[in-house]
Amino acid sequence: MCLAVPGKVLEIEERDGTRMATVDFGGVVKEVCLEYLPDLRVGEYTIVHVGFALQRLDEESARQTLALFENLGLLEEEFGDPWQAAAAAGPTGGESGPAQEEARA
Amino acid sequence: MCLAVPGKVLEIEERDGTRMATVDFGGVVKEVCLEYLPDLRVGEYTIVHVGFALQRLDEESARQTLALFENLGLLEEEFGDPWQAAAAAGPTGGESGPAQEEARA
Amino acid sequence: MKYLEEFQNPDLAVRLLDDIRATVTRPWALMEVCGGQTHSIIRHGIDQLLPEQIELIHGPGCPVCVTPLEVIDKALEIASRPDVVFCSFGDMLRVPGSGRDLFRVRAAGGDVRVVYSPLDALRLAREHPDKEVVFFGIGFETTAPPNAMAVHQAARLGIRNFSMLVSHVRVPPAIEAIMQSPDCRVDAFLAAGHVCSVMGTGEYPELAERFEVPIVVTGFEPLDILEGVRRAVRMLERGEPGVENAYPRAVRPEGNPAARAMLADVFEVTDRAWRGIGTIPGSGWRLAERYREFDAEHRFSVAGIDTREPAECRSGEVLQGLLKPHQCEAFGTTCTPRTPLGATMVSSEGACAAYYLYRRLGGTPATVEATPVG
Amino acid sequence: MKYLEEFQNPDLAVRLLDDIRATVTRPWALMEVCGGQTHSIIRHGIDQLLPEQIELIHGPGCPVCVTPLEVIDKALEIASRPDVVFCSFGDMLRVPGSGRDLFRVRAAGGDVRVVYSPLDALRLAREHPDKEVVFFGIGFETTAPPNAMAVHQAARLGIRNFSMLVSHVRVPPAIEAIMQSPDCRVDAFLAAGHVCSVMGTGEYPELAERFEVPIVVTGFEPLDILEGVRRAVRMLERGEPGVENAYPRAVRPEGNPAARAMLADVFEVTDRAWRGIGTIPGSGWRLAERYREFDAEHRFSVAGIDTREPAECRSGEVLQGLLKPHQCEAFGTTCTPRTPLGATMVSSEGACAAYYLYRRLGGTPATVEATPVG
Amino acid sequence: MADITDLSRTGEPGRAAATVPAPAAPDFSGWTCPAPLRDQEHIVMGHGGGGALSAELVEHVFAPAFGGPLLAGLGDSAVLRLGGARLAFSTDSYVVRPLFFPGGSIGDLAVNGTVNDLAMSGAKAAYLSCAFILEEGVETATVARVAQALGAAARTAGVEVATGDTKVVEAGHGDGIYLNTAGIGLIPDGVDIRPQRAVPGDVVLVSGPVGVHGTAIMSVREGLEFGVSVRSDCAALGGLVEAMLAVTPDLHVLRDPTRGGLAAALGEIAAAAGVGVTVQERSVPVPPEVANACAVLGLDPWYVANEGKLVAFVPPEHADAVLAAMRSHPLGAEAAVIGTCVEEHPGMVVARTTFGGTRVVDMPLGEQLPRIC
Amino acid sequence: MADITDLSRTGEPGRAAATVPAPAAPDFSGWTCPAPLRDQEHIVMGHGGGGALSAELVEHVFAPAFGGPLLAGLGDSAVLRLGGARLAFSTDSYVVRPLFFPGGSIGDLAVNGTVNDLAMSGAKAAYLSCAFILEEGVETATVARVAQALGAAARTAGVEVATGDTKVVEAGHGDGIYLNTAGIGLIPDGVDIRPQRAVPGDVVLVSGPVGVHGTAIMSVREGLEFGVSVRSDCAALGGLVEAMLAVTPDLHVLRDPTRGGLAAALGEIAAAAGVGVTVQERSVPVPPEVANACAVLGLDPWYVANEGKLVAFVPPEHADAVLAAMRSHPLGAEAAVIGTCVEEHPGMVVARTTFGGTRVVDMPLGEQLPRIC
Ligand code: SF4
Ligand code: SF4
Ligand SMILES: [Mg+2]
Ligand SMILES: [Mg+2]
Ligand SMILES: [Mg+2]
Ligand SMILES: [Mg+2]
Ligand SMILES: [Mg+2]
Ligand SMILES: [Mg+2]
Ligand SMILES: [Mg+2]
Ligand SMILES: [Mg+2]
Ligand SMILES: [Mg+2]
Ligand SMILES: [Mg+2]
Repeated sequence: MCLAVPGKVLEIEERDGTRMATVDFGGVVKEVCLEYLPDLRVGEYTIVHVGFALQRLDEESARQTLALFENLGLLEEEFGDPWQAAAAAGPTGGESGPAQEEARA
Repeated sequence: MCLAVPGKVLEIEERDGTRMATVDFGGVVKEVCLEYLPDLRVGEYTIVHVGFALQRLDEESARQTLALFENLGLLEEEFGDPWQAAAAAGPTGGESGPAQEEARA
Repeated sequence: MKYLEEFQNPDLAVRLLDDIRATVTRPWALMEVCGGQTHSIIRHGIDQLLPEQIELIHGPGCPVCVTPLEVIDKALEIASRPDVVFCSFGDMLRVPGSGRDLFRVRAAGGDVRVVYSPLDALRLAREHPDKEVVFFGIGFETTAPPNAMAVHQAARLGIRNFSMLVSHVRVPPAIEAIMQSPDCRVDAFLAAGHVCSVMGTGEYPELAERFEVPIVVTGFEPLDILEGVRRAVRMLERGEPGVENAYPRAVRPEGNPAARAMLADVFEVTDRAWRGIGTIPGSGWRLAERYREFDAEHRFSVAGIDTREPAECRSGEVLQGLLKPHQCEAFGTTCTPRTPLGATMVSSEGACAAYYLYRRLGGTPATVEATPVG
Repeated sequence: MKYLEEFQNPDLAVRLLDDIRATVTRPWALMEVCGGQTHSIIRHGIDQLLPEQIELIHGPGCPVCVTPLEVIDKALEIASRPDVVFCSFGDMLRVPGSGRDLFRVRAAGGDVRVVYSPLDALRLAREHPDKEVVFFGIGFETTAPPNAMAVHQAARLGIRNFSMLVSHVRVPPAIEAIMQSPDCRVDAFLAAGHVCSVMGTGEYPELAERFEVPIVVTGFEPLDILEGVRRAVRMLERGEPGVENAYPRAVRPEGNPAARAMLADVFEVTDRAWRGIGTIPGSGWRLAERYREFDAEHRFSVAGIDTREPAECRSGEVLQGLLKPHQCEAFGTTCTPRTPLGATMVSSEGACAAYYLYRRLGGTPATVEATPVG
Repeated sequence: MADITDLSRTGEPGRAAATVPAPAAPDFSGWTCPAPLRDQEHIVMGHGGGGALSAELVEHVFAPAFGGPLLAGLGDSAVLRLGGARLAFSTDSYVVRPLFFPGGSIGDLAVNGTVNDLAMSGAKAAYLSCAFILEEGVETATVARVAQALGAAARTAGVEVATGDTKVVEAGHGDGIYLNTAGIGLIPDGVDIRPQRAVPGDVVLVSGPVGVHGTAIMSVREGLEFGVSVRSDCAALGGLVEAMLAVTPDLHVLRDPTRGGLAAALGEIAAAAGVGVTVQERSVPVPPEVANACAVLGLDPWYVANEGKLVAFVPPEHADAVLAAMRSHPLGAEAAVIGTCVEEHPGMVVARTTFGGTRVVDMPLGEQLPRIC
Repeated sequence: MADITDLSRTGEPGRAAATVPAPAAPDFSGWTCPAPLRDQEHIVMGHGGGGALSAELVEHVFAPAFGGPLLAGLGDSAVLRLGGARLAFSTDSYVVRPLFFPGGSIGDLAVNGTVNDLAMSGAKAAYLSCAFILEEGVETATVARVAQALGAAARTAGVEVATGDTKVVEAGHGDGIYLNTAGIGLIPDGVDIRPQRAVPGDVVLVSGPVGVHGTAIMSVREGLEFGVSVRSDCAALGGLVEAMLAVTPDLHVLRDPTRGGLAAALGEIAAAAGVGVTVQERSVPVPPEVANACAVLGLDPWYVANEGKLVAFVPPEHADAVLAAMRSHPLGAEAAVIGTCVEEHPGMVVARTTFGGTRVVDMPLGEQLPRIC
C-alpha cells in the first residue's frame, strides 16, 4: 500500500488557510499539503503520499543505512549487530539510534 | 409567414388526451395535432403548419379555382367576373361561393 | 403533393399573366404582406414575369425579421443559462441580436435545439424534468395557435419546467401602420393566406374601406400569387377597393373558431415593437395573466438588456416599402447575408437578402421570359 | 530522485544478498504486508534473487484488492447518479464489483474522475457547486490522514456538496487475523513502512510477542526490502522474534502525531470486511459521528445492494497466503488480468496478477542471476 | 473547392469597410466581402456544412497555414505524382447522425464518400484507410455493425481497407462513432478531370434524382422524424465513371454533390473555373417524396446532400454519348442534362425557373434548417 | 500489429470456459483467452489505449468485418503496390488533451505520428491528408494555431499536405479539435521492414530516451499537473530512418513506440514474429525526470507514450554500424542497444532487471492510471 516518494521542499506558503509546499522530486515539482508536518522547512526532505507530506525524511539516517550496506560483511562480525540490539530494546528508542550506532561501528 | 402544406389524413387517434392524426404529404408522413379541427375525418385534406392542422382544405374549392384559371380569358368577358361580385358583397358570404359561381359560369 | 403541384402549373401561369397584362394600364405598387409569399416570388422568379408597371413590395411578414432586438437578446440570455434547453424554429438561429445569435450561444455551450413543432419542446420538457425547457414563441396568427396549445397543454398536464418566450405579432395593425405612414407607397395588399386560415377575413373590410385599398387574401403557390396580383390589379384599375378571397380552398370567412377561442384564452393583445419599425399599438400578443407562470420573461429575470442595433441599418424603411435595399449604404458592403446587419438580410425571404441574391447577377439583368422553358 | 536511487544500487544488493545467504539455514515464509512492497519485489525480480529457502508470501496490503465488494457496488451505484461527480484514485477504476467496474460506469455516462489527491476532489466540489462530488476514500493508515484532511477541510470551509465513501482499513488487526488462522504459514512479517511513517511502531511489540513472530518495518526500494528480509531471517535463525525498524529514514517510533490526532478526530474504529477474507474486528475506520453529513453512505441511500462474488474465486485464501494463485482452478483459464474474477487479479501488485505474469514464461523458469547485468 | 468568388483575400477583415465610403450607385459586379471572419471568433456548425463558411475556413485558416500552392489541393481530392504514377488522394470524416438510416449507415458512407471523391478525379479507388473515433460507452455491437457495413461496402466498391486506427474519447466528448477514411487510386492516362476545366459550352449532366440521401437521413433525425419510403441512394460511383470515361477521357469536371447538395457543387465549379452555369429548373430530377419532404420542412432539394450521385461537365460534342453511357449503367439510369456552362455571370449559378424567371442559386451558408416561414 | 498471442480466435466467448475443466496441473505454455470480449458490451477507454483491448477490437471486430487477409494491414501502416510502385499507407486520429503541451501540439503530432508510421516501413513520407473534426464553439484562433503547427511540422518533415476535410460536431459531442491524418510514401527498392521479420539473434536498438513525450503531456493534463522541464521530443523520423537504411537496406523491424510505449512496441513485435525479446533494464535510456515523474504517479516509463523515437531490430552483423549511423543523426544521438531477439519464450518480452532478476513485460491492458499503491 501507499506509494510515497521523497522530495525536497523548495517553497512554503499559506493558501486558503492551508500550509502548502512546492516540493521537488528530482526535477518533478508538485504542490504538497504540509498540514501534517507544520515545522518542515525549506531545504528539508519529506515523504509524500497522495499530495501530503507525511513524514520528514531523516537524511542522516539515510546516509547511515547506506553506509551500513557498504560495510556489510566487512564490519559486522567484528563488532556485532547494533540493529539487533536496538530491536531487542523495542522500537521506543531514539529516532535513528540504531542506525547511528551501526554507522559509528 | 407561415409555411403550411396540404396533407391527407390517414389515421386518427387519441394520445395523452390529445387528438392526433397521421397525415400524408405526397408520400411524406408526419404526426399532426388535430385539436383545432376536431371534426376532420380520415381521407380529408388539411393545411398543416408546425405540426398542427389549422384548416380543412376544401377540395371542391381547389378544383373550382383551377377550373377558373383554365378558363381565364375564355369565359370571363362573356359572363362577367363572379369573384368581383363576391368581393363587393364582403367576405361574409358562403365558404366558397364565389369560386363555385365562377366555376359554374 | 396534391393541391400544391397543381398550383405550380406554368401553363396556367401564362393565362394568369396574360390576363394581368391585359388589365394593367399604369404603375401600381402591391405589397405582399407575408414572408412566405416573398419566398415563393423570389424562388419562382414571379416578379420578373409581371408587367413592368407592377411593383411588388416585400412587406414585414417575416416573423423572424420583425422580432424585436430586445426579445432576441432576451432569448440569447436565457439560452445561455446552463440549466436551460432553449427550443426554437430553425429560422431564428441565425438572426443576430446585439452581437451574436443563437448559433453562437450554442457554440459557446448553450443547449439550443431546433424543433419542428412547439409540441416537440413540450415533449423535451417531459423528458428532461431536471432542465428548464424554454420555447421561443414567435410568429404571426398562424403560428400562435400551435404555440398557445403548447402552453395550454403544459398547464393541463402540470409540466412546470416548460415556459415560452412570447413575441407574437398580428397582421392587421401592421397593415394599418403602413397605411398611416406619410410616405406610404402601397396601392394594394396581398393579405397572408395562412393567417386568414386561422383568423378569417373579418378584420379586413374596415381597413379596406378606411384606407380605400384593395386587400386580396392570397395563397403561396405561384398561381395563387398571380391570382392575388390579378385580383388586386383589377380592383385598382376599376378603382374599387375592397376585400377579396383568392385562397378559398384554405380560407373561410370565419377562420378556425377553435383556434381563435384558444388564442383568446391563452393570449391577450398588447402593444408590440417590430424590429426596425418601432412599436405598433395592439400589434402583438402576450401570455394572459393566468398563464403567467409559463412566461419565460417572468420566470427568468432578463431585465436591463442593453440592445445595440447597428445605426446604419435601415431595415425599418425597407420593411415598410419606403426604401429599396440597395439604397441602404451598408447594402452589399458591410451588410451581406454572410455578415448581416439587419434581420432583413438574414432570412432568405428578407427583402435585403432577396435583393442581394438577385443583384449578384450584376449589371446584366436576368432574361425574363414569359413562356416556360425546359 | 535523491534517497530513492541510492536504495536501488545493485552493488549493495549483492552485499545484502550475500549476507542473507550466509545467514539462512532452513526454509522460512516471510509475508510482505504491503502491496507496494509486492510491486517492488515483482518489478525488480527480488524474489528470484533470494535463496531458495526463503519464500515471500504476498500479503493483503493492497487497499484496492481488499476493498469489499459491497462497498465497490455502492461506489458504482453512487457514481452512476446523474448529479454526482465521483472521484477516485486510479487503481480503483478497474476493480470489478458485481458485474462491472467504474470504467464501465463512466462508459455508461457516469462522471467518474481520477484524482491524484483527495484535495483535488475537494477542489472539484468548490468548482461545481451544482454537483455532488463524492470521493472514494480507500486505503490503509497512510492514505487515511490525507482523506481525513479533505473531510476536515470540507467541514471547515462549509463545502456541503462534498462527501466521502469511506472504506479505510488498518494493518495490525489484519496481521493478528492472519496469525490466528489455523493454517497460518507465515514465519515473519515485513511491516509496511509508510503505514508506520504515520502510525509509528508502537502497535507491533505486542503482536510480535503474542505470536512470537519477527516484525521488520520495511521500506519499498530493492535495498530496503532486502534489508527487511535480512533482518527477518536473522531474527528467525536466531530464534529471537521482536520488532525492528529497517526504514528509519522515514519511520519514527511515534509516527506522525499531527496525522494521528486528525485520524482520531475524523474517524472512529469499526469492524471492516476485507474482500475475500471476511470481517476482521476493529480493522477499519469509518467517519466519526460528527462528520456524518460528509458520509456518502449516509447522503445517498445505497442500501439493499445484492453483491455477487464469483464462487470460484479463492482470493481470500491467496491473500492470507494459504493458497498459491495457480492452485486456484480459475487461474489462467476463466480468470486473467484481462478478465479478472477477483481483485487480486486486477491490481498489478495483486498476488494472482503477479503470478500470472511470472508464469507466462511457461515451463522455462526465468534465469536467475545474482550478479547485475547490463 | 475552397475558392468562392464573393470572398476576397485582399480585403482587410473588419476594417476596410469602415474607411471605404459606399458608392452612391453601388457596383454590384465587383463586390468583395470586407469582413470574412467578422464575428467568427468561434467555430459554428456552418463551418462544417460544406458551404461558404467551410470555404472561408479553408481560405483564411488552413490554406495560409499549409502553404499557398496547396489551397487547390484542400478540395475533395488531390492529384499526386508518386513513383511514376498519377494518383488521386482524398480524405473525409463522417459524423452523420443517426449512425444507421434507411438505405445505409455511416459505414457505407465512409467507403462510398471517399471512393466517390477519388472517382471525381477519374481515379479508380484502390485502397482505403479507416480510422474510428469511438466514444467511451458505445455498444461494441454497434461498432461491429458499422464495421461490417464498411467492409461490405468496400467489397462492393472493389476497394481494399488497407490500414486503420482506433481511438476512444471520453463519454461526453464524442457521439458514438466518428469515422475517417482516406483513399488512394490510380488516374488513367490522358484523364484530367477537375473543376477548373469547366468551359462555356460544356453540357451539365446529373446522374440521377437529387436530394434522396439527405431526405432519407432527415427522416430519421431526432426531432424531424417523418415517414417516407425513400432510402439513401448511397453508392460507389467508380464503375459509372469508368463507363463514362470509356466514351471519352475528355470529361472536364466531375463532382459528387454531397454536403450543400447540387447547389454547392455547381457553385464551387462555377467559382473554380470562373464560368457561369445556367440550370433549367425543370430538368433537374427531384423525386416527389424528396420535393414533398422539403416542402413540409421549408428546405430546398437542391441544397440537400447526396452520396451516390454525380454532376458532370462534358464538352458538347460528347454530351449525348456520355448521357447514353450513363443511362446504360445501373447508377445512371435516370441521368439527365440539366444545364450548360456559359460566359455570362462568371462564378455564379443561375436557375431558369419553371415559369421562365431566373433565380441566383447561391452557395449555402451553412447547414439547412427547417423553416416556419 | 493486432495479433497478440494470448488471444485465441477459437475460444467461444464466455462459454467455453464453463465446460472445460481446469487441468489439475495447469499448462502455462498453451493458454488461450476463452472469453475475449466478456463484459465488453461497451467500448471503454482502454480500447483506444493501443494495448490488449485495442488489439482485441481489431481482431474480433474489425478484421472479420474487413476481411481476414487484411488483418495484418490494420497495423500502423500498410504496404501497397500501385502503378508499379511500392507504397506505404497509414492513418491515425489524434485526440490528445490538452491540444498544446510543452514541446508541441496536436498539430505536430498529427504530422509526425503519421510520417513516422510510414518511416517504420522504411518509406519516405510524401503526402498527407488532413481532416479536422471541430467542436462547435472552439475558438477559430485555436484552430488556426493548430493548423499553423501542422503546416510547420509538415514543412520540417518534408511532406506535403495534399488534401483535407473539415467537419463540425455539436458542442458537447467533441473536444475542441480531433485530427486525422493519412499519409503515403514510397518504399525504396530492396527494403522490407515489418514486425514479422524479427528473428532470434537480432539486436534491439532504441533511438533515444523513452517516455519523454508522454511525460510532457501528463505534466499539463488536468488533475495531474506537475512542474517538469522535459518537453515533448515529438519529431519526424524519416531522416533518421534514411540514415539507417544507408548502412543497410536489411533492417528487419522498425517501430515507433507510441501509445503503450516501449512495452507495447516490443510486445507487438514479439507476438507478430513469434519470437522472444530480452531487454536489459539498465540499457534502456530513461531520463531522470521521466523516471521521477513516473515514480511520483506510480507509472512505468516503459509504458509511457513516445513520438519521435523508434525501436529497431537489426541483424547482428549490422548492429554496430546502424548504431553509429543513428548516433550521427541529431534524432538518434542517444541511441542504445537495449536487448536481443531470442528463441525462448516466443511472443513474450522479458526484462533482465538491474538486479539480475527477470520480469515479464506484459502488453498494457489499456490506459495507464496513476496509482496510490
Ligand atoms: S442592407 Fe443590411 S443594413 Fe441595409 S437595411 Fe438591409 S439589413 Fe439593414
Ligand atoms: S486466480 Fe482469479 S479467481 Fe483465482 S483466486 Fe486469483 S483472482 Fe480469484
Ligand atoms: Mg494506501
Ligand atoms: Mg408564421
Ligand atoms: Mg475528400
Ligand atoms: Mg466527399
Ligand atoms: Mg494507429
Ligand atoms: Mg465530394
Ligand atoms: Mg497509423
Ligand atoms: Mg502511429
Ligand atoms: Mg470533405
Ligand atoms: Mg506507430
